[in-house]
Amino acid sequence: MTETAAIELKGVSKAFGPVQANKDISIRVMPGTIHGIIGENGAGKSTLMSILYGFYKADSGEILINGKPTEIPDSQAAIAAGIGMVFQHFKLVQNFSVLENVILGAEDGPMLQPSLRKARGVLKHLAEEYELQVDPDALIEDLSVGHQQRVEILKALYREADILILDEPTGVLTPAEADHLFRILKGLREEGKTIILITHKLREIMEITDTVSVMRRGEMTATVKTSETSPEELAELMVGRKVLLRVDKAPANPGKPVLEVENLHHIDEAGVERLKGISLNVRAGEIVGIAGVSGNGQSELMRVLGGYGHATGSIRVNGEELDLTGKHSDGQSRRARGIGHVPEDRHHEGLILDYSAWENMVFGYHRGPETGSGVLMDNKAIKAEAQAKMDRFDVRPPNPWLSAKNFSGGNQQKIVLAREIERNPDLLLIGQPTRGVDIGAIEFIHQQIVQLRDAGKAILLVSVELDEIMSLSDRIAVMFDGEIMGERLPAETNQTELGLLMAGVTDTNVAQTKEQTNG
Amino acid sequence: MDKMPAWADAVLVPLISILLAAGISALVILAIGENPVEAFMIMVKEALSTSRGIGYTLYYATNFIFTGLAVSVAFHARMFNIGGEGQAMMGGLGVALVCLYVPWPHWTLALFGAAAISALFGAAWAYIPAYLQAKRGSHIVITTIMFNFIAFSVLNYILVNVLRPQGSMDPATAKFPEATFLPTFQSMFSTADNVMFRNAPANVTFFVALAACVAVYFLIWRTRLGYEIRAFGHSETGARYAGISPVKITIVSMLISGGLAGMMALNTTMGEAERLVLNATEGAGFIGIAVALMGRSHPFGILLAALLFGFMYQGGSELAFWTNIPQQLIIVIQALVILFTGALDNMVRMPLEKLFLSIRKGDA
Amino acid sequence: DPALIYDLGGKFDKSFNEAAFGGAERWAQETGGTYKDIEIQSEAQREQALRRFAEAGFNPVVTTGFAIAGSIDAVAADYPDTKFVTIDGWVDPDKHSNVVSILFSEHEGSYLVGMMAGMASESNTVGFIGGMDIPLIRKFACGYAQGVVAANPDAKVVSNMTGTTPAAWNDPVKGSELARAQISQGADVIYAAAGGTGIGVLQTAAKENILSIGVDSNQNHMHPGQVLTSMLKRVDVAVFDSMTAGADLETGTVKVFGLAEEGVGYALDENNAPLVSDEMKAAVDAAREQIIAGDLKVHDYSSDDSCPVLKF
Amino acid sequence: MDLNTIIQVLDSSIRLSTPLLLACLAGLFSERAGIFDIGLEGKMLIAAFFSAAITFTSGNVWLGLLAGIGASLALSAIHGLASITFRGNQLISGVALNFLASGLTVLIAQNWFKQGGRTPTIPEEQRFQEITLPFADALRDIPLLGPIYSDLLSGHSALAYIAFAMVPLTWWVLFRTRFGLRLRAVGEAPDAVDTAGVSVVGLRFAAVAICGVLCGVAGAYLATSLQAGFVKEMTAGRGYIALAALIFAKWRPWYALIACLLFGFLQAVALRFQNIDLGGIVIPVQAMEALPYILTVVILAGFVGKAIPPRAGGEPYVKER
Ligand SMILES: Nc1ncnc2c1ncn2[C@@H]1O[C@H](COP(=O)(O)OP(=O)(O)OP(=O)(O)O)[C@@H](O)[C@H]1O
Ligand SMILES: Nc1ncnc2c1ncn2[C@@H]1O[C@H](COP(=O)(O)OP(=O)(O)OP(=O)(O)O)[C@@H](O)[C@H]1O
Ligand SMILES: [Mg+2]
Ligand SMILES: [Mg+2]
Repeated sequence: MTETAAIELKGVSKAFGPVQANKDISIRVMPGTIHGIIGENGAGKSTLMSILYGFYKADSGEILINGKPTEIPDSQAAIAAGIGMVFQHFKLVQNFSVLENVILGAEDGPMLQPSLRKARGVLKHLAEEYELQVDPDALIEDLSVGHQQRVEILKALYREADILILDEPTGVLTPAEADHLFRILKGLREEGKTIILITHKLREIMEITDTVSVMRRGEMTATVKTSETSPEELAELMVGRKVLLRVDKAPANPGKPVLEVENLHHIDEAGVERLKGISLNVRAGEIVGIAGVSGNGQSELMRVLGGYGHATGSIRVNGEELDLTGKHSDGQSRRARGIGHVPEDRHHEGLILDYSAWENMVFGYHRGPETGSGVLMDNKAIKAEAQAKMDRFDVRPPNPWLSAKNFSGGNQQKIVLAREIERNPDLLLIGQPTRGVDIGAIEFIHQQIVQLRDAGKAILLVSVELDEIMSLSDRIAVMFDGEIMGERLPAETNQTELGLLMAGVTDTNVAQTKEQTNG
Repeated sequence: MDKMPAWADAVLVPLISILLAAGISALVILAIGENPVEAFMIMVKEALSTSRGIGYTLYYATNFIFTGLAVSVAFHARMFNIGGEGQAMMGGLGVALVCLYVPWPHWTLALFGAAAISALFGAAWAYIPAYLQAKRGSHIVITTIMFNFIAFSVLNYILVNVLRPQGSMDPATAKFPEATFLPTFQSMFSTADNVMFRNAPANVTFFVALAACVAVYFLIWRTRLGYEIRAFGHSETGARYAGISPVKITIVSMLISGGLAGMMALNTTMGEAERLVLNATEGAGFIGIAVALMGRSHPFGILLAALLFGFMYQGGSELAFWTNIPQQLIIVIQALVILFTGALDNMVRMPLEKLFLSIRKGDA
Repeated sequence: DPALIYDLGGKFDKSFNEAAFGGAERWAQETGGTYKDIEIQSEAQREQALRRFAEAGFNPVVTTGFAIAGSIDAVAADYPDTKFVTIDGWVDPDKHSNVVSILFSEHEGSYLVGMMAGMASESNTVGFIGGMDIPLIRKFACGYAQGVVAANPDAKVVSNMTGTTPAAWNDPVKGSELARAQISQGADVIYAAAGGTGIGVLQTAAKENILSIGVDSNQNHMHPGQVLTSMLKRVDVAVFDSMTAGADLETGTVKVFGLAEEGVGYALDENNAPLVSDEMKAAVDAAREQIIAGDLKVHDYSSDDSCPVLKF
Repeated sequence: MDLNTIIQVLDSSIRLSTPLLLACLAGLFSERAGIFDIGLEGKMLIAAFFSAAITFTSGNVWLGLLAGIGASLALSAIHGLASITFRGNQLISGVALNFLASGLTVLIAQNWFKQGGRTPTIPEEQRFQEITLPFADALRDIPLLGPIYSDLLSGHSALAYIAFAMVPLTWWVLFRTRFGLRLRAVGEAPDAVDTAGVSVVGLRFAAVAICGVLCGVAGAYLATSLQAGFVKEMTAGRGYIALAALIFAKWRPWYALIACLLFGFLQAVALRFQNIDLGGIVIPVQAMEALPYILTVVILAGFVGKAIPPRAGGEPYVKER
């Protein structure tokens, strides 16, 4: 090879205490290419990139930028070397404006105003050049994740990065947002910038990357040209076994309605009406998927159904009316009614990260009879239960004593699923079941959901992944701006039609269906 | 997958930290021209080697156990209860009222009655800050600080104008009736020919404190309520999801916390002074913060930290008897112990972790 | 050897504990003897200290502060060979023959300085600043107010307390502000009975060019020419006498140190001489004689928890 | 109530507010950077002692001020070491430093001056002098504005004016400078600052140092401006009140000014109006004493919403475990 690589890592190793996160990793990334990195949860992808960005320090190994050996002891050095990084968990100051976030650390002088003024101009220019529109004065906490990500990219571009690292950028994006992102990335590649992309979605790898590296258990196991490989091969390289990339399920056999929602309204703490008269039903043995761009009320709907959001209207479960505002309107009484809930945010809702796995296994059910009698909890029984469930759901490591925070995202998700599914709920609410989860785990999670359906349970699924909605659901409802825009059967619709509905576009055809479902 | 064995973290780190604190204390003692070794010997001898010394050590420790537990319970629900001082003061008021005005037939009943009322008064004093935090979002740190000041005023008024016996110069209540006197360690453990704990103030309340440790342990790690308190403390959004009411947990945990602080009065007011005096709490409410933090909010840790502070209190006052070391030096030593064991523990832990890791690597 | 136990405020409270220390030091210097002393830090230590000293053979054991009386009452019987002195406290002499209680007639001393304040005041308004609202301080205030009114029937007494927490005795900043508040209400003489807080009162009075009155020990020197006088409470004398008597100390009694015994009084030295007119001195000395003779009765607040001229 | 009384009460409020304000702003810098500090009390105390001690011995009050700041900075350094370098518990460290200051001041004072944990009285002319603003005497006779200017605004010590000037300065630093932007960011999201290539440790130490300087000024104000010497425990809980004011102010400079003035005002009122006679019933002094604290709670509950502290506050920044 005569061409110098934009980035070359030689023998990089990194241990976190006893955990060897990266083992002797070498990799070359050519300039002007998009280089994908895939691997299971916890394989060490983020760690490797964080080393490249100077966030962590490697224990050993060498980094070459454009052929020159470069020390990257901190992010300052990485930025100086022309590297920009968009972290999996954004590194933004929530109550700062976009502009402030962009200039943070890259100010021009001790005074703020000139920097802000300059940045406003540059941002306008960048926005035009790369379709990266965001309101420079908006606060981060008011932005959607998609926009937050734009800010992260803008931050890197503002620092004139030539090398851009993106760690699971599409994990939280809607398909439209993801497409938009890819257009931007392609544009950047055309400009000669080098991009490293970490993702769990093989479709994205195939669609946009030039080369792809596979990591397993801290090691770099393969680097291949994208054009010379296939999703199946990559999946196998990643997981070490054959993976089913499609959901395998029999036709649904719906029974009586389990969940009946009528004219549901919800106003959030800021006084904004988030649900504007939702009507919906889910029958036994059926998966109803709710598609929609995030932020259109799906989260609120799940919360209201799960018992921790006040609402007006009517919700019936197995024919019985639920209390929506009174004493029995909380998560515990919903669970008592046979409603399970896998929340979309496993870190802030589904799990107590500082609790051990066994404690998390009864989270929300800790007042139930199966956790002991009287005021005391029967910790021994709970631990045994937890161990059994972890074994059944193949949670790794199968150690109930480990804190939830020490499991990888996929395994955290399995813990939540095990808790909710194993209780055999009549109705299971699932939000974003595979967000940030590797393909091996996705396969497993999808199987569990289908099995539950086949056992005659009702399932309401919310996901921003259209693929997931299309392949799992027996019926699809599309939400837009707090309303259900329409329902479709997966076999009779396509991504384009759903995409239009998700954008709030209704043609006559769409209007008709709406009539039907409501009537 | 820990970086070092649990025993090292639990024993070695605090031990080395205390040694460091002791080392610096020794330098300070040298600086004022006294002999640190001798001073240390006196502390150990007078606080730990005689039953009487132990009686004093345990007496002080009892106070710190109660206030430490109080702080810890609120802490588990992620609330910082600085109001232990005021709550303990109110607990004392409750104790004084029941001891003075209820004709108790026997001390056991009196102890139960006083325990209940002290907890009730302490909890009541914690209730308003708790309610305001839960319902109005008023920061518990401010409100509990304010309630300490208010408690001082209330007690000052009541003792000077209401409960003080006529003609007494002392802003204190009358002596409680004899039926409410609690058995001291001396009366409990002495035999006919062997007097133990002679005249030491340690009394049966110490066992109440131990029981409180056990009760708090069960509450926090064995009950559903404790599970909810900890869950809420770790993540409020998580608690909402699980159907745990933030309002309820905030209020209930503060009530328990205030109740525990209030029960400290059993030891000082009923067990030792046998009357309510103006400054009965003597800052134990604040020491409780240090005790709870050093004990990592675990009842067993709190017990150990309380004993350590009891030792420093007793050993320190003995130092003042036997040497020319002023009382303020004891405060400095306390500060150093708190600093090294509580805040600078990582200074010890980090190198130790490295050491253990390299040992393990060497083995592998 | 004798031993000395200070009350919670500590040896150097610039007030009566410090006076006790002064008495002990004087004793040590004059006799060449040695004594042991301790500042207690907590309630439980009172008894501990008493027993410690008694068992170690110290005699007499002198204590300051009213709060220790209860502890002496509890321990005295256990050490019949030890003599205990409680300064400011009261222990039943019929019950314990080895205890002597020494009480001061602070109201009488305060009466005298009150008279001086009443006469020195041009605005007919004088102030009193106490540390905490406790009976002892009321006793000071009440005696003072009676003296003011006696000397100047038109005068008004403004009385304030510093606080309710232990910090009330150590908050000179608040003392300053209270002094200013009283000055703004017209006070031109202020009597401070507030420990360390009083330092702030004296300081501000001096700065604002009004007169102040110190307490317990002679504080005239703190701002020469600006402290009208100090109400002396000769705790030092009580300690000195007790230590001098040593093992021969007469116990089983209650001694009252009043004007007659020179236990209380007012300070006159070169620092305040220009401030005290002959007329003032004459009047005060006359009153002093009358009180000693029993012709003039100063009401003692602690006798019935009330004060004829001042409301609390 | 006449104008004069009002002005006197307000004047007193200003003096009582000043140390609170300095300590409050000190806490603001520290906590905005994510380092909680309940050691304000201890820093003020040690600064009060050293400023008084050095002023007395050197006869130069500015040297005293420097010494006070130095002592306060030393405690800040320990706090920084514990909570930034060694990622210790910030609350414990603060508690410990309060104890340390309380013990050390008396110990050293006794050792140096043998006056029982006090410093000797500083001669009047060596203290911070009250500054008469220009034309203060000439303008006094103008109705209303005259007294306000001449009696209320004029006649405070340099440190008081510094304290009040610190409010806009703090605002300006926090919201108009690069340093302020980074400081606020590090208290909200230290990882964002870190990945932006700015040192979290450096920023936090800077904030803690500023906190030390301001506490130093506060202590010096108490001992060499309001008073003429040090008395043990003379801060009398003001550090805790300042902390309460900081939360009250929701960690904002102008609100801090309002909160501290409010606290000072309530105290001034309680001091000025003791023994109010309501037709025979004299309000007990204890009630007036408690009034500022009761009102604080009422105001907090009634008018001030939830105070959200800086998000990363109190937590050490750990990137690798
Ligand atoms: N800060 C850290 N401290 C300790 N261990 C860590 C840390 N970050 C990562 N690890 C460990 O290093 C290993 C690699 O983690 P890393 O985050 O790099 O995985 P990943 O490939 O990015 O996973 P994912 O696909 O879930 O994002 C894991 O076993 C993890 O437990
Ligand atoms: N600071 C840390 N200390 C210990 N382990 C860590 C730390 N940060 C991350 N990890 C571990 O690294 C692994 C991967 O971390 P990462 O942050 O990439 O999460 P993830 O697995 O992608 O989950 P999610 O996508 O839900 O955030 C997990 O095992 C996680 O527990
Ligand atoms: Mg990752
Ligand atoms: Mg991930």
